[in-house]
Amino acid sequence: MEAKKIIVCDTDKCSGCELCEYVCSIFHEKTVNWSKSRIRHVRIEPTFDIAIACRKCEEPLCIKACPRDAIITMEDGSVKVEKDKCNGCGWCIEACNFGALKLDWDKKVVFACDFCEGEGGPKCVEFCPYDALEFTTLDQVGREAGVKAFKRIIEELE
Amino acid sequence: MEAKKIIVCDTDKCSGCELCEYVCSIFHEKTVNWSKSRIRHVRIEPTFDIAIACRKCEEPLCIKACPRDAIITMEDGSVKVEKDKCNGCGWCIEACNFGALKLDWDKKVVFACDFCEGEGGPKCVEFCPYDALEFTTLDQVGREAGVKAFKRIIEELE
Amino acid sequence: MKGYTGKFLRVDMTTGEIRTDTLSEETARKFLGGYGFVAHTLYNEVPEGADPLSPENVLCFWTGPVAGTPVPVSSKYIMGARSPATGFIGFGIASGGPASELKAAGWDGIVITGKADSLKYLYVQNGHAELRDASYLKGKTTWDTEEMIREELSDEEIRVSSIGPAGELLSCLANVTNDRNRQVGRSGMGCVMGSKNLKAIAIRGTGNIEVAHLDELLELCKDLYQRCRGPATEKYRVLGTPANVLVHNRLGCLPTNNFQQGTFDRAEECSGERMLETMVKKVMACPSCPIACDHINVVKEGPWAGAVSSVDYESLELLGPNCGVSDLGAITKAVQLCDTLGIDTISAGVTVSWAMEAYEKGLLTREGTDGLDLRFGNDAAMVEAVRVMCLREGKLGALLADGSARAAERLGKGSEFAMVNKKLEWGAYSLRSLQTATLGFATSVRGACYLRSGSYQPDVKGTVDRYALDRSRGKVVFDGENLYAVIDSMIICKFTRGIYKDNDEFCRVINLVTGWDVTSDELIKTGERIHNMAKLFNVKFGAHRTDDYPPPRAFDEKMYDDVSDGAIILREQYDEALSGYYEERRWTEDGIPTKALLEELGLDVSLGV
Amino acid sequence: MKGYTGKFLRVDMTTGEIRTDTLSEETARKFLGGYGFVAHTLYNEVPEGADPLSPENVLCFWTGPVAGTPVPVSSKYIMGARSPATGFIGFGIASGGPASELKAAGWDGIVITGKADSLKYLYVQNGHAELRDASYLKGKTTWDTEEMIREELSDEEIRVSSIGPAGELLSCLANVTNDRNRQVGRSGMGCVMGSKNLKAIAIRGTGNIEVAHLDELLELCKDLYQRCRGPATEKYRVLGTPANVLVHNRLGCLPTNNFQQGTFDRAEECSGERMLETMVKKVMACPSCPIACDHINVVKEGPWAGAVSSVDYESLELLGPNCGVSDLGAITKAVQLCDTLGIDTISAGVTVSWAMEAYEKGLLTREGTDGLDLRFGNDAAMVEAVRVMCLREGKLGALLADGSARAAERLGKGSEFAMVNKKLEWGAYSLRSLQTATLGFATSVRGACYLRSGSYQPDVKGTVDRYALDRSRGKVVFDGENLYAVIDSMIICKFTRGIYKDNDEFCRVINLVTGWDVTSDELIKTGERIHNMAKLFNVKFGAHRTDDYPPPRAFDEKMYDDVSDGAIILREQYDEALSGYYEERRWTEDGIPTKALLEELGLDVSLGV
Repeated sequence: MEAKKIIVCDTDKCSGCELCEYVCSIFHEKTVNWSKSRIRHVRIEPTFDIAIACRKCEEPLCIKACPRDAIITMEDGSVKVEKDKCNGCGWCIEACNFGALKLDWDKKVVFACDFCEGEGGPKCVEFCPYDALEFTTLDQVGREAGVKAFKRIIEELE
Repeated sequence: MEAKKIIVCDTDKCSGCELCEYVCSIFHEKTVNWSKSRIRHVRIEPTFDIAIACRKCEEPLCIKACPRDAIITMEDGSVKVEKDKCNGCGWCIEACNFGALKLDWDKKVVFACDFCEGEGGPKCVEFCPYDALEFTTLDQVGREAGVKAFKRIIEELE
Repeated sequence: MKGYTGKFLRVDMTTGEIRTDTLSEETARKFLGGYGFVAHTLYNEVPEGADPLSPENVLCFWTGPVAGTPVPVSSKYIMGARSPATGFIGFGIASGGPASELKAAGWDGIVITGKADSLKYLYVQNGHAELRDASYLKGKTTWDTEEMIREELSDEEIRVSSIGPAGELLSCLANVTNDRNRQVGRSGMGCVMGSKNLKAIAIRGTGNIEVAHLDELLELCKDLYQRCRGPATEKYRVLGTPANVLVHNRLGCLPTNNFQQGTFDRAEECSGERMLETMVKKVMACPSCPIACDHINVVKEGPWAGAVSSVDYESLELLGPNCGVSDLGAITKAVQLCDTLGIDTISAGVTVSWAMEAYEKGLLTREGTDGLDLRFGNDAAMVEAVRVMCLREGKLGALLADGSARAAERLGKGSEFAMVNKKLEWGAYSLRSLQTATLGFATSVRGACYLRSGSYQPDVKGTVDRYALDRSRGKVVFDGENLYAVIDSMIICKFTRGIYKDNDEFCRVINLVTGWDVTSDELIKTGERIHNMAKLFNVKFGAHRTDDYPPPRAFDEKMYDDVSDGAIILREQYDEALSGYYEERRWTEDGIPTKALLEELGLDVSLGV
Repeated sequence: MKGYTGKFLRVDMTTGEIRTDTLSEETARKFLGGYGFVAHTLYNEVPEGADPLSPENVLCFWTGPVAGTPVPVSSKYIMGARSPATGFIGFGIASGGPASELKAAGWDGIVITGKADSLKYLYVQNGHAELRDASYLKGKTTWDTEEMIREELSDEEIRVSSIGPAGELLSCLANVTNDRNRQVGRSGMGCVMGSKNLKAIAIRGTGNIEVAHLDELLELCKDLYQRCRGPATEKYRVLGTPANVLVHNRLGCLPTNNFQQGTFDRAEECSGERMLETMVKKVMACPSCPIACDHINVVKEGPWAGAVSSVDYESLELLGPNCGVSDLGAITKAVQLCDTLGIDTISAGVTVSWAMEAYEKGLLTREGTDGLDLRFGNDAAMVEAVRVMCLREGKLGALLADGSARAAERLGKGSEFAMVNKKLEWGAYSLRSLQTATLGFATSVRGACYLRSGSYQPDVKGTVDRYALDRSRGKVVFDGENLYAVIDSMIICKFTRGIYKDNDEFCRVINLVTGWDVTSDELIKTGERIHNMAKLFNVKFGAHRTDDYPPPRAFDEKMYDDVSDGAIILREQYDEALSGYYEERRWTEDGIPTKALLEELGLDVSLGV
């Protein structure tokens, strides 16, 4: 089985521009509406920014916490909310460690990132002006972090 | 010159009982009034407690920040606020990294810890029911931290 | 007068008028403080027949003589009013900052009547008190309310006692929270606050606390602090009250599945030991406490990750084993919901367990639960049931919001397994395998209460036959009640009761603080007076012998677990023990104090017989 | 209509009435948005002679067509009103969430009149708007206000534009803050909010933003985002605007000691380079911005440790070198005081530098400074002066609270070195060594403004002789003003002006958003119309040629630093250049638009001559 790819955010590079949210809504909703973005920017004052989407957890807590079995896992590891079962009670949103689920203000149901299925990769990653987002495996992220740490040590030794 | 001794707080042991504040006020003010304690308990919700008094900084920021030269250094490294010069503007309180200065609500002047001068050591340390406070040198604190860390490693290796 | 400020606030929510009234030394010495002052105030000031939710009900907030002093765990206050849950005397005691702050602000207590026309909070600071607009706090949790008031007034040291949304929605289970984790829990004091449109009481004092003999008191306290670090309080310090889970499970008195059983097969999973290992991030203390029993759980993983609450035995047991739930994460989350949205965990747990039993028995359908599979042991359903109960949300929320007795009334069935006395939910001690406790709980003036006499102690220690009752148990309850009335009036923490050598030492503390010369005999007589004062309030509101019985399950169903299999209370034995208690109290067979007794205690004899 | 919602809110603070009004497509095309709408609204709606602090003054909040779209740095809004500082047109543009949120909530703008009888805030959410009680926010900083409103309404995504205590205290320097670090800074819009008892505007929208050609727009934007990462914006991205400190110091045009000198001997210590190395914790972006220029300083050590603020060139320069101060910690702290207590950093810096000069010249005594040793270079005194100015505290605070022009009036001396035009403090560009800039600043409709035409650019680039003036400079200012009027009406960030190939590309953005067919000629004509509309407002309130002059120091004192030693503006040259500018504008010698011009621009000709 292929390793799961998720959207990771380099918080040093993320400036909080929220263009990922604009772009996500344009591709999914055919209009500009950042409140319906599948990726969520969070700013923690004074100096921290991150953009978060579904992490494809091995054992998704959103599924465990849903009292009505309205969330299912897809083949690629993402989750899908079955709109007819969901009544918007919000336990899944609270259970998710990443704030990756959102409530649709109009339809009163929850939705989640589908990684721009069929588009050849997430649009938020493609558009991010800061190259802060990457669509990659956690394994790869770990490897890159290792390389980064190594480079830092080399630099300090020089 | 003797090494400066300060009051250090073990935050694992400090439970936030504030008895140090009660006791300090009894010894300094001859009544119970924790708002006039020279040591200050701070709780950061949900699970952090610390009690802080003057740290006898090498270059006290309170002195630098005072626009009226109302704070002087004593021989033991503690600071003393000259009540006639102080007008309670509060820059010293803001400048102190430790929140170790306080404003007297009645007299509108600032006061600081005198380490129970002449009492054979700070009373807050003597009374702390949790043994969370110690009157010691920073050097000694560092040494103890080292011993603690070593013990933890030994325990984990066993 | 030392120890006391000799002043209290009178607040009329209707007119907004606030004034200072005098506390006489005579009243102080006769009723001591706390519980005594509540009983005295309510008996004298709540008009006959006044509805608990009407402006006529009187809500009082009292400290005792030791609040604000260095006496161990002395920063405690009590709130009292006619209870919307029981219709009788209602009150609850909480530790924390508001007590000592009020004293430092210049008052011993606050007596509140009337009803504001919009949501307000009372701000008390150094000789000044005002009602402030609280519309921005509407619907806020207790934790947010504390923080938001501190932020509004730019003073991090303000202590706040507040209600959550449940109190605003007039839940009979609504409690009052201060310092995040301390509650005036039982008998619906939060509901009375809500009925007066009073969201919170915010207090800040920087004045001196005057005691009679400060040096001697401090010397004694230093000694008491040492004793607080000794064996008498070890249980509270290390495992905290959840140590009881395994102890009670072994004794077959751990209420399980709505008190049907006395053992729980997954008790290990939710034991105090397991909790300490996997959940407890820190053990914290209330102001002036050298013990520290407050075990703060922080859930690290699972669907309730991030949940934070202080979990003690009663909460853990009743939301846990009594609902068939063993997941400490779910329990921690449920406690947090109760604390922040503002209902009592004990009543919450017993109400959910009642609903689970009704669901399993088919009295409550899946439609009635808004789709929740409310079987015993379903932890996600337990948590969701607590949430909707707090917010009166949906059908289930509306059914359960005022507790199990009223839920059974609304459903028209299931009252036989509503585990209540005087409509208040039972504490986490099984009925049939702790029969002295059952007598003590059922005779409690505020209903189903484990805190009025410690009547479970001889059962658990084995100094009596806990599977049977006899006339002699009356005295056990009587003695406990009188001493506890003193402790609750001083007010000091019951967890410190073991550090005092004898009653003389209680007197010494009181005398060093007040400058009086109280003796042990006077002290116990004071306890008896206070308890009778509370009882008279209940008599004034129609209390009879029938109000002093446990729920039907005690007599009608045998237990069926391994340890206590077959245990049941024989009705004749209970009748006998109850009569024994009344006799000890010098009350009639209907539980009414005699005129002779009242005269001897210096109380109003008009209600005696 | 696309791009616009076609609707705006009208709020009457006096009656509390809120209603929706229609924005016609004709007005939209004629005035574009932002600055254009402010000029149009104020000219038509502020009654003749209306005092800036009276209920009759009109406070407007406008977005432009691109707000809420993915156009780079398009989430910008403008606030406008008759300025209490200048008496003429007042306005300020800020980036940040309120702009796009308002559009998503369903409105293009808000027009506010009247005065509430107690402190309120306006809450706008998805088609709903209401005035809410803000008494709990009284005296709060802008940062606290944002957080407290979000907490009250339990919605972290609410964007807030608010005033600090200075606005409540009606300081002429009071600004409006949103998203902590973005300000509607100049000309006292916070003072007008304060005068209406309006503490904040809180906005939350979740609706769709409709544009005419979404796919094409996104394609263009993708390209623009790339260009935003290229050389045209490198300065803003790396060092941020503080890069100017060393550049200007080298050019001898870094205002020092209240504009006396053009170089600062400790410029290195407070350079952009030093700031990046020692102070900047993070560079952040506004919503929809692919550049990120917001350099957030966090002071790590020293007496101002813990201070946090976003420091740009103007703030740094005027609170720094212009006060003789080089300590970046003190400057960061002073900026934070201005941002949180709510005054404009530019006016703050120039006012303190005025006070320092007055103190050094003996016009202001130590008694008058409440004991502060207010010499140039005393960083602790600079910080304390800013604080008391914000809070009108003590003698010094009362003197300085409304800026340097009014301080000189109050003192009865020192007006000759009050560095103002139209009573508004000068930006951080020296007068005598950047003479085109001086013409542009002094003719600015809102007073002393570097943002209306970018007139400092030819001086700094060296395309003109910056130590002299001539008639031709009028066209430089004229061209800059017309283009900037468009940019400020769209509204997009001026830092993106370099990424557009030409004016046609501005038109392309406008047309893709609106579905129109605007050409470059129409666009520049629109800019000219908007600028004249603003000028007409000033004429209505008594503007004359005399209002378009720099402060006396420009003509009366020579500079004395190494680079620009001896520089001075010759009055005859200035007169000539000013006449050149009026001529280019087709205004009279007194600076009044001609009827012919107004007719050609489609404006009300009644004020023309």
